[in-house]
Amino acid sequence: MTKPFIKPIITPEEAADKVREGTTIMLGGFNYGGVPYTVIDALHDLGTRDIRVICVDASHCNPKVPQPVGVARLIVNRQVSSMVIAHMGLNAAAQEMFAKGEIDIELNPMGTLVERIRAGGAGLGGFLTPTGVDTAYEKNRQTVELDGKKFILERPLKADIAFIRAYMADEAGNLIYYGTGRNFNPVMATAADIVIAEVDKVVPIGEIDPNDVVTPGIFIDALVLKGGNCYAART
Amino acid sequence: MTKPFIKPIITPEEAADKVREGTTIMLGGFNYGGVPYTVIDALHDLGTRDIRVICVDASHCNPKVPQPVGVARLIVNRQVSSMVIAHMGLNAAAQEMFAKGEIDIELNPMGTLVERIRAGGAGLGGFLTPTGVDTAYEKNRQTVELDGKKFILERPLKADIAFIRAYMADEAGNLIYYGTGRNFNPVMATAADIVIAEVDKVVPIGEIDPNDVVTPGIFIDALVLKGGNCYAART
Amino acid sequence: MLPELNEKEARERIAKRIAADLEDGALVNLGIGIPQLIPNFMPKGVNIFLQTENGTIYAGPAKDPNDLRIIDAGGAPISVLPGGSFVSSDLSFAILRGGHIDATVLGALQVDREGSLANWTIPNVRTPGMGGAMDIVVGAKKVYVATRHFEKNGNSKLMKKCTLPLTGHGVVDVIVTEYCLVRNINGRMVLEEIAEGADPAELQDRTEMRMEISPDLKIMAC
Amino acid sequence: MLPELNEKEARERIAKRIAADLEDGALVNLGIGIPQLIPNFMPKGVNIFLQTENGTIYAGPAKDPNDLRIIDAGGAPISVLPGGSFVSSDLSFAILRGGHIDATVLGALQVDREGSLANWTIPNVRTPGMGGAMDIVVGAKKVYVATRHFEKNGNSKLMKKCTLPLTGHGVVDVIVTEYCLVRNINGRMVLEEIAEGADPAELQDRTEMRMEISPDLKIMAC
Repeated sequence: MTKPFIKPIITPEEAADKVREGTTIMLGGFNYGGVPYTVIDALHDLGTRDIRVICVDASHCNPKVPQPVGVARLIVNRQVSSMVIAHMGLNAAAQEMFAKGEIDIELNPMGTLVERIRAGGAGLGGFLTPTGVDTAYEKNRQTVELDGKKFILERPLKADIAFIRAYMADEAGNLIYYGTGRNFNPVMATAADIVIAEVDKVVPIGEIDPNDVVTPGIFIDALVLKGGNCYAART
Repeated sequence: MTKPFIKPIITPEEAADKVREGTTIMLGGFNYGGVPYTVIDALHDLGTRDIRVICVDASHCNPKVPQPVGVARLIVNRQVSSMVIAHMGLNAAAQEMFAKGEIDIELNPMGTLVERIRAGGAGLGGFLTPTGVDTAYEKNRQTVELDGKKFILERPLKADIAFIRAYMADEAGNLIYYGTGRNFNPVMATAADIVIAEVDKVVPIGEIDPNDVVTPGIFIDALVLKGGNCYAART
Repeated sequence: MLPELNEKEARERIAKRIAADLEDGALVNLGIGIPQLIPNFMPKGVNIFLQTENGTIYAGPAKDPNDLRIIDAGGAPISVLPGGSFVSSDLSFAILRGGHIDATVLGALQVDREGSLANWTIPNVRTPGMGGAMDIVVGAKKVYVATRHFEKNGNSKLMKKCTLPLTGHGVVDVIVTEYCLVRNINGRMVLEEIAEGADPAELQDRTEMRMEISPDLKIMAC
Repeated sequence: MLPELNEKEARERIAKRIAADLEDGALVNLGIGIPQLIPNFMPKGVNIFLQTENGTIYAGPAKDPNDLRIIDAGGAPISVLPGGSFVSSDLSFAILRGGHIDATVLGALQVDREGSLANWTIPNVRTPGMGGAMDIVVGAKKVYVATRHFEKNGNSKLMKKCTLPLTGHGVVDVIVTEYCLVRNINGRMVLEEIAEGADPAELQDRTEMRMEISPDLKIMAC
């Protein structure tokens, strides 16, 4: 299936409705920044269960931020059956569910996580990293010794759908990012069968210089305009 | 050694003079584009021998382009003792020297080559690629079988010095590229102890938007302004 | 006797046939030589998008023949079309190896019954190097080989098994020569189309690669 | 008796001591907690540059506390300083793991005589996750641990061997607590500086990690 040259702008509900029970999704973002809040909200409202999530962190749900934010809404709503993440320190609810065995969480070092996603998108079979060697993280993982140095052999990650967040798209789906909202988004754009980008605005072709494009439109299936969620508004 | 915040602008001769016999250098560029011609010319004129080169291709030296171009000047001048490259189809002289055993050339698939350089810069121990599996390239290389699929285990590449080429730098060494002159340059910027960028111009800090920077200045040691070589002028 | 074609006719026929096989909207990487003719022969209303391995997404014709800032992998000036962009080589090869290209069209020194391709070296004669071809053949969703059917000495380039070092093993999906279109259908090399005036038995007789003749064999469009 | 300090005094002393140890012009990644105080205590004329693992090169103070488009790894609004830039996470971690950061300063749950650090989980109690710390400790040229010397229960956080799951093995270069500075010199943990009023013998007595007392032991600057 070739992807369309001009990307359709779809509603958050249409985007969320592509997720089925058992679907693996990637969600862009790092802490508050670069998160596709509008699509996540729609996915929350749709209530789809047994979603497998790959993302950086479990977002916020803690005494300081008691109303769950972003993916934490899906977690607290019991829609997420498994996660591959690097951090859940700001989500007390997720930590509790993890401790009780109510959610399957695989923790990866963050650099390993982003590299696994990159490897998935780049058609690599894996990579060797010094990260985590001689720690508990190494257990049950394959190691390779080269020239007397030990590395962990890490495997690629891919998803059925990636929901990413960019600042601006042109009609051909070329994306640019703003500030620290870039984070995992450009890499996730390469590693899923379907890639949907939530953006502040869509501009005519030509308004983004071809030299400034960060994510080429060839990766993108559809665009969603960001909504009014208080976090979407601030990011 | 921390790198300077404001990057010195040095002469091509000063840049070239950092190369010693036995130094491993990376040279940016792909065919005619994104090549640090001015520094290469200075290196040619300096005559330093036994240079080990990592670059994409052996440039031009053939019946259509009889005057050697770029790195081909160093090759023909017998300054290069070894190369890791992906292509030398447009350099008849290099092919002849290779056939006669006068130069040590390791050919890598291009995607493998750029990924090895990236792995070097990113602190990885290597990666697994399907590229070249079940071909002559696989011989004498380590393979790994995962889930019934065979991969070649590739190792990182690093250099003592990278001479790269960008379109524009700001005084803090942040780089942007133009057109197909980008190619291997951003990756090489991460994989050498010393990184020197040849550029069209150097602008004050602030003239490149922090969101548009492709190569952050943290990688850069010094800048060189491009000279009048006919290829430098056209790229 | 197989119909005689001059070099230009043969090359154009191959390019034209592949052009007609490409899907509308496909993102395509073209090798040097015959593949570069394909954009001239796209059917009306069918568009393809070109990626160049040196970093152009949506390549178009050159605007200034002296400007080498935007070139194709062969070094020829090109342009970027509206909606296109430029990427670094690590991303370009992530695109190529990672399955993000719909199709590639490459030339061949040899291609064989196992779907293997040799096009990067003739040991002791000429070693241009593999360039990006090894990555492209493992990564593109569909690999076309565009090649003259015979060597100058009359030997078929469609072999039982390549004797030259491979670019990729079992990677070729479609072979198009001036005389036929052969499709790799789950490892079976099926002769689906034959040039007008060519006899299947004679073509097979002069072709080292054993081809399975499609029960639905057609005359090749050209 | 070791001199008593309140929380604020202890944390600031640690931050100040590390600030004085950092090289002028260094590119530094700071963890959450005590390390974040360091920029306030840089000696006059000495500048460091901050990288945040979520993608800021040259981070500075926030301009608008409501704008979450530029934040640090902890989610707090920041800004980018002139000459800085933003990078994606793959490049950010290439920078961190690839040896391009001059120094990192991290908090600790435990740190031990082998230079190992534990700071990402207390099994069955709290598992925030390792975030980027495991990559940072293997990649930064110099790893500082900024930590209170004792747990609330009086146990020393400087251990013979960490009992909690490690963040990195043999990665720590310098440990700074409110009572001392310990430098890892080729695998030997050397007590180089001690807080004014603290007795080396008593400090060692209350510290599980065996420290080699420098013949040149100094009073810790604070």
